[in-house]
Amino acid sequence: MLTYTIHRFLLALVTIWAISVLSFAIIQLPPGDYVTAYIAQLASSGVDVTPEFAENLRQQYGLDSPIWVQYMKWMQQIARGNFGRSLEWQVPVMTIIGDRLWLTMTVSVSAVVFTWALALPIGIYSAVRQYSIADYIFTFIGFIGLAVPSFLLALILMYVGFRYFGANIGGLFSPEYLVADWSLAKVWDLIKHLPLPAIILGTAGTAQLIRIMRANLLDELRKPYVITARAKGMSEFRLILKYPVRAALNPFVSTLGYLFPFIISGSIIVALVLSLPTIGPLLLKALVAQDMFLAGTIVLFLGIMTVLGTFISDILLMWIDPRIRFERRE
Amino acid sequence: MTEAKPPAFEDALVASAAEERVSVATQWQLMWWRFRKHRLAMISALVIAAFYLVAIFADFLAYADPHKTEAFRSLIAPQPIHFFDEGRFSPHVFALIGKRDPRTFKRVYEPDPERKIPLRFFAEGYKYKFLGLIKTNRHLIGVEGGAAEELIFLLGTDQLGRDLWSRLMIACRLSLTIGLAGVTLSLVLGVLLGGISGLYGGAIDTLIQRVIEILRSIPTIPLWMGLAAAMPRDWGVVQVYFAITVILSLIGWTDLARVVRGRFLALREEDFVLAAELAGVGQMRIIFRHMVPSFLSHIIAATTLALPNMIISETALSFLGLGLRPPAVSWGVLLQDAQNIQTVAISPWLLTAAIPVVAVILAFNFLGDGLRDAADPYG
Amino acid sequence: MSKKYLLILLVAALGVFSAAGQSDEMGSFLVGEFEGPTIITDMEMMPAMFSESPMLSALVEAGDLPPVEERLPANPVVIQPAHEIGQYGGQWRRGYTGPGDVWNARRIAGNDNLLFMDYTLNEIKPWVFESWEANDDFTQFTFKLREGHKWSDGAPFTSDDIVFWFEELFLNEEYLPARSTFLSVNGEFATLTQIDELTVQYTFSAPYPLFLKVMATPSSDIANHARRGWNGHGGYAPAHYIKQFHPDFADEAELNAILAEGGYSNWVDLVKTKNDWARNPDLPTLAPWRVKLAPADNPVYVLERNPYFFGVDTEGNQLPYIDSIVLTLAEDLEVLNLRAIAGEYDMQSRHIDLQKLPLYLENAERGDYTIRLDPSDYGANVLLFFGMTYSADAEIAGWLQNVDFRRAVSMGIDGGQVNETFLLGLGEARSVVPTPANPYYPGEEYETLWTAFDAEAANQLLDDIGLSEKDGDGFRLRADNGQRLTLTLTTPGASFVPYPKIAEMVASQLRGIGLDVIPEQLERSLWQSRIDNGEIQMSLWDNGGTEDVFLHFNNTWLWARPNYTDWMRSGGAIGDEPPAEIKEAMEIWVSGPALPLEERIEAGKRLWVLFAENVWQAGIVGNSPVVLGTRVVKNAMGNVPARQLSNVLCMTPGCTLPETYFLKR
Amino acid sequence: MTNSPILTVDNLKTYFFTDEGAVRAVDGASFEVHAGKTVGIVGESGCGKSVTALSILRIVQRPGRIVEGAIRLRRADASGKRGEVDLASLDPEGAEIRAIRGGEIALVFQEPMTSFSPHYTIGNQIVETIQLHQAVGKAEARSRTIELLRMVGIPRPERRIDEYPFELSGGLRQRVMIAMALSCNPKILIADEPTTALDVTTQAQILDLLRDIQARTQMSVIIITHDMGVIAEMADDVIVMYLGRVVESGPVDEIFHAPKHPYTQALLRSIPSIFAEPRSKLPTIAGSIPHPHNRPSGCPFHPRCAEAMPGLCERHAPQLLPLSPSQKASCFLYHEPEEVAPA
Repeated sequence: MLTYTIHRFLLALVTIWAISVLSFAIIQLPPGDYVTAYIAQLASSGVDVTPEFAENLRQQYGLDSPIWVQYMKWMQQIARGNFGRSLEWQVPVMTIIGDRLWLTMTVSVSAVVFTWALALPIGIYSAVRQYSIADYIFTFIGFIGLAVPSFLLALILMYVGFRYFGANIGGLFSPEYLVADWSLAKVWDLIKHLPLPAIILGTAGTAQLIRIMRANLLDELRKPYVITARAKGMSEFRLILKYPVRAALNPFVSTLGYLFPFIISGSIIVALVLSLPTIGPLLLKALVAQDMFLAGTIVLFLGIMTVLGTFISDILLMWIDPRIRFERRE
Repeated sequence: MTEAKPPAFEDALVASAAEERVSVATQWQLMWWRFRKHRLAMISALVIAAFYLVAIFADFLAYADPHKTEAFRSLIAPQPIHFFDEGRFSPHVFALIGKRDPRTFKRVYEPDPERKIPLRFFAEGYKYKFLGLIKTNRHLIGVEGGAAEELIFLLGTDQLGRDLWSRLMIACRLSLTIGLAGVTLSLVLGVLLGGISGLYGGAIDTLIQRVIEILRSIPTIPLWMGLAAAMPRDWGVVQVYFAITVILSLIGWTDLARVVRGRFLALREEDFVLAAELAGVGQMRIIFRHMVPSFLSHIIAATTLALPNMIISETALSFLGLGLRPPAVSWGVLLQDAQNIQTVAISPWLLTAAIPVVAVILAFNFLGDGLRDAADPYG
Repeated sequence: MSKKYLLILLVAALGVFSAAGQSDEMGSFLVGEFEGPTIITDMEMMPAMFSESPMLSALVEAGDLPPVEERLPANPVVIQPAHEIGQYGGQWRRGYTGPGDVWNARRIAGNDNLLFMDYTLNEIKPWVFESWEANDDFTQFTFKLREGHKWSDGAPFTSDDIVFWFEELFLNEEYLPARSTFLSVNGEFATLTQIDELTVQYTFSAPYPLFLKVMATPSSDIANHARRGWNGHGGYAPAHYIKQFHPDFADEAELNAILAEGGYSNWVDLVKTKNDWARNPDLPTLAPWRVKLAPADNPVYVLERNPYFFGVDTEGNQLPYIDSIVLTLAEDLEVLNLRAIAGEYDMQSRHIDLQKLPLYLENAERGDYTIRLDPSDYGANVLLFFGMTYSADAEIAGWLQNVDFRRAVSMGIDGGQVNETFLLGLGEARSVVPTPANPYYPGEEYETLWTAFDAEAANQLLDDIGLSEKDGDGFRLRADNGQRLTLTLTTPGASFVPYPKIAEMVASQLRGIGLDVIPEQLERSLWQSRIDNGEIQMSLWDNGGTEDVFLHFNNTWLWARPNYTDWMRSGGAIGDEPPAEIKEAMEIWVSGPALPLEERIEAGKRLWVLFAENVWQAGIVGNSPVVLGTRVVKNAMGNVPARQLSNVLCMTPGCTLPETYFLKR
Repeated sequence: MTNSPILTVDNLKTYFFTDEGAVRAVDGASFEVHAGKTVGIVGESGCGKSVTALSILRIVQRPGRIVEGAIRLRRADASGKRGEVDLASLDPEGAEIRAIRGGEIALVFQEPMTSFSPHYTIGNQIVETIQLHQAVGKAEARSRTIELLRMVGIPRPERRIDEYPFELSGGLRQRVMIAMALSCNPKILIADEPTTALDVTTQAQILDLLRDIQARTQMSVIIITHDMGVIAEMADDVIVMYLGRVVESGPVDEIFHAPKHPYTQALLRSIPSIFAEPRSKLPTIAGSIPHPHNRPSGCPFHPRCAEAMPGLCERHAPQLLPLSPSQKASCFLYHEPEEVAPA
């Protein structure tokens, strides 16, 4: 198991390196650079831009050297624990990401909790009562979330919230808590703002999970150990939760690794519409502005998280499934 | 799995009945029998077929030129159709008189009860090529002696005064077809690379698995933005979008590849493959005659489930300004037009563009579920 | 204000739509009286006693701040607010869209010009400079600073700060490889002489009558530290602060440590970053507000009053009235607008979408705000420009360079339709020449020259120049290969004006004259790089900033980028020599700043005549509030002018002096 | 035979309602189980023997359902008074039947590979059973489990108890299964094909174990199998089923030595015998089990029956009637149709 872990770890390092090269290359793909983007933006906000400025700026940011030189510089900085400075925000990249990272986590986790809270019971019910009317109805509801474009849903819910409930518009905090220090009241304020993004983000993934849960559980329900358990005299409810549901959870755990990066890139649109201070909109804006160190670092982070996530979910899988544990032990 | 026959049914004679029919039925007949039982999937198949028919006959079903703008027809609400005129069946609408309200700045339209516009079937309208071949100007509905686009507004008009019904019809064409090539390519790659990975194992397997992991670690949005900007300048919007879907299919094959690899690994151990090998059957023949058919059904289901993803991506990318853009007319483009608060508050009929999207995505998903249930030999 | 502000809805009877009787003055009820604060120069009116915000009094009492008399210069600038003496305190809430939107703050809170252009943009007033003097031939300009003027950290502001900027930053080749030409005439840069601690003198090699206006323009490169320090310009800089980052003054080892720690590419990067008022809370400033929380690591962007600001009202109250400005981040413009509709912003026109006007009006009472429209007074809010240096497709390049082709396209566009659809009928179809109020207004005939919608005339023109052949769908054919002539109309996304949607309508209209035009929406920076590379056939933009055509470079010459503008700015060293009529226009533009006022006005008129006749830009619609002209003003906000110029040169609302706004209790 | 049966199955009908119609998996089965005795149910696969077992425990899953009949279990009620309960009339998810499942009637069945959940240790799964039916603590249940494992012949049970099912061989797993079934001292043990999946030596060991335990605990056993050899070895009474019906029943000796029903006779002929002539073809029963939706009219066996009487067997359904005090058969060879009624 130790060799297995070391092996996995080394492979992960190679993967992360490949991701760093790829991410840098992808960001350099569009023609122009940060200065072009910056000038375009200045021009559209009515600032007079002369060609001289462009030259000044390129030299200032060192954008006149070849891409591979810029990459090597970036890598050297990273080796020293410095992910570079955001060209657009004018501060170290980590300062910007750090703040948004945990808010992103909070939103993602609440979306996942919502998704699971909805998908697991529906999935279990649909499998146990396969082809019943309720199975059809619940599955249908679950799938509606998948089918309705989330950006439209977000906008409509936000407008309805404003018009009929006087809710705050977008964001994760009420204006009065934006600059406030952390307190119970601020946490409560955050919690009050979480359901809308969680529901909108969560509904999109619910159908997929219902489907997986239902299919897995249908498989498991046919297995003889269920009959054994039934013949023991266990109540149906307890039995299903203890045996087949436990087994059907395996695939959930194995996809856990991809969940976080998936939610971040999948949530860009919703985060934009709802104006959430998360990583998604930051990435999108950094890409538009060709703010390469910021965009590069975020992409690299997502990559590392995926690799780590996969690693963690593999270990979790070993933890929850004794069969895998025994295979790996050998 | 193979030994886990459903014991509850084992003696219920059902299995034996199935076995008897299996002996005479082909795999496809079997699938069809199972599929027919899935009522929701059957309905969904019909819905999808209907959508593709709309796509084929879009110009015929539309009655107004989808690109013709007119400021003085901006944001007309859906217009009620009156089917009876003095007790006689005679579908008609009333002509509208419009102006901008000087206090609210909304455009307001009043029906003119004096002017009835009778609707006609197979009326003349704007010119187009039927099925891209035959020049005609016949449309399903229209008006006599006037331009339909100036008179009928079944689902209302958008800000630029274009008829929403007609645009929705035309949008089916792009939205339902643009991703097909990408999906196909993804499938081919997924089966091929997954197959190679599963069949040969060893270094090739490790390499392909690593590539899959890297590809899955890269968020698609930067990739999409980079590619969109790097496309040749003289390509049109549709060409660029098409090219990107094809390129993205180069990274979209990973899910299927994993499944195929798993199946290959399992099948390698199966008796019938061993038997074929012992019988001296060539490797390619084993793969394509024996192994691939055994999970073909899974691939079909995967395809059906990939298609709605392609439609969702199209709308989402249009929102980010990365998908199809005007002058292309697609569901994503129409939804993007509706993605603002004044639409939600003042002209909500533009949101109807979401209805076909929801309908077709649901239909594809239920169809996919039905197919998979039907394909699963143990289902 | 004349009839140009009477906004007329064009009503056309079309199909079954009959024109109902409508008000002739649609929208006029939302346009207020033009007004603004006054800068008092009469020494008689100088207040004898000064007072300050309670927020500062507390600091003074605690001994953290010297009393107000010591903080103000001997002769502070005295301002008569637009309506009344205001009340101290409060937060001005606004919305912004991210780090790219720092101009949001620079515009409202960055009034630290050397001289000041009043709200009419016609009169030069003292500001940082207490007085000025020019010699008779406009080659030498002497400026006097205020005695006892202090930076926001309390350090004295003297002529040293101007000389330091000029010699150590502006003239440093490494720091500014390309300098603003506004401090030059005929290609020769000025010299700066330090007369004494409070006096400096600029000397030019040739007459430069426009120079005083340059020094007073809020958008000027060389006269605004808060707005222009970030790019190396600014006109002055806090020498005592910047020196610690400048290699000629700082200790090398310390400097290297700072560079390495902050991840700066070089000292130039470091100084430009540190000299950015909008992002660096530590930077000393003369502006009414300074940054307290930078946008980077905070969910809000906060500006706080400068306790040393040098302006007072007529009763001696130190300005600004409002203690702080809080900008909350909206990742998306729909959110920003919805927050404005909900009444969450106190005063804002930036990012406010004219197309949502019905929604704004509907919610005005609930949100407790008033909507004000500020129609612009430059020529075109939406115009179509032709890529005059486009060359990729010789046939298309040929047509773009054909003046009759451009005139036909211009006449084939129905600006009235664009006005009704996108500007809610609040603008008017017109050419690119400025409005009658502008000194360079060339005459009424040019307002519609080659612009009035006339499909018949346009078709005739196209037929006459050799584009008479058409295909089965009615589209004109190329002369070289008989294929359909297909043109691209490229627009940038994410602007204040919905250009991509307008392009759809324009393309649809141009089909009416047999032109196959494909609208193409590009991401903004891609659009910019296409312009920079001369790859644009046709595009849409506005003419903001051309109120004084000699002061604004970007929008005036977009159509000539890059080869012709390179040629112009390098004096013919690089780029391509343009044809005669373009050369004439460029020569006028280059020489204009050196001309005395009367001649300059004649030259400006001639320039616009050339623009109107040659249709390098085809005007579509103008005189509307579509660009930054829809204002949401909370009813509790005082001293906000009912009507202001919506203008880049004014840095709107900069020249209406937001430091005099206040929140009523 | 003197005391009344502990379990009486009377005219049990369990149907499966599918889209194509009802499948009569058990169609009027009747038999009795006596205390301390072993009943063997035999028949080809698909004859309804497993469904009968599931019906007794009331764990037939949808779309299956008991439509008629009674399953009477003789037991002590809450006050200790002897009485009877009709299992067929209980709520299948109710507390009463759950107390009986695993408690009074236990099940061992054919899939030792998959009858345990791979996610829990065997100990966990047995302890759970004990705690379901008896109010004992965890430690107590655990030591009882170790005892049980030792009793069924698991070596080093203290260690094995913490192992996962997939760590055990098939034979050991079936022993664990039996241990689990015995954990609550059931009165009746239903063993559904307990040895089918095992190799021959292990089979014999398991059967020995079952017999041994029965001798010690005096419980009743219902053994379900298609293997006449197992029946001969284990059963006291035999019930032969065909297409959901009991076609013959009686003491094991009578069934083996004097089978009455042609189906029973055919079944017995198909047993390989060491006395049979070498290299002779094993006799088989002609034809195959009919499709459940095409149940033959009259006697369901008549299409395959060598002695079918045309005009009678395909038109009338025979009744299970006694031929001797202990033996019953359902065949017109032994009794006339009572009245001419269409089947």
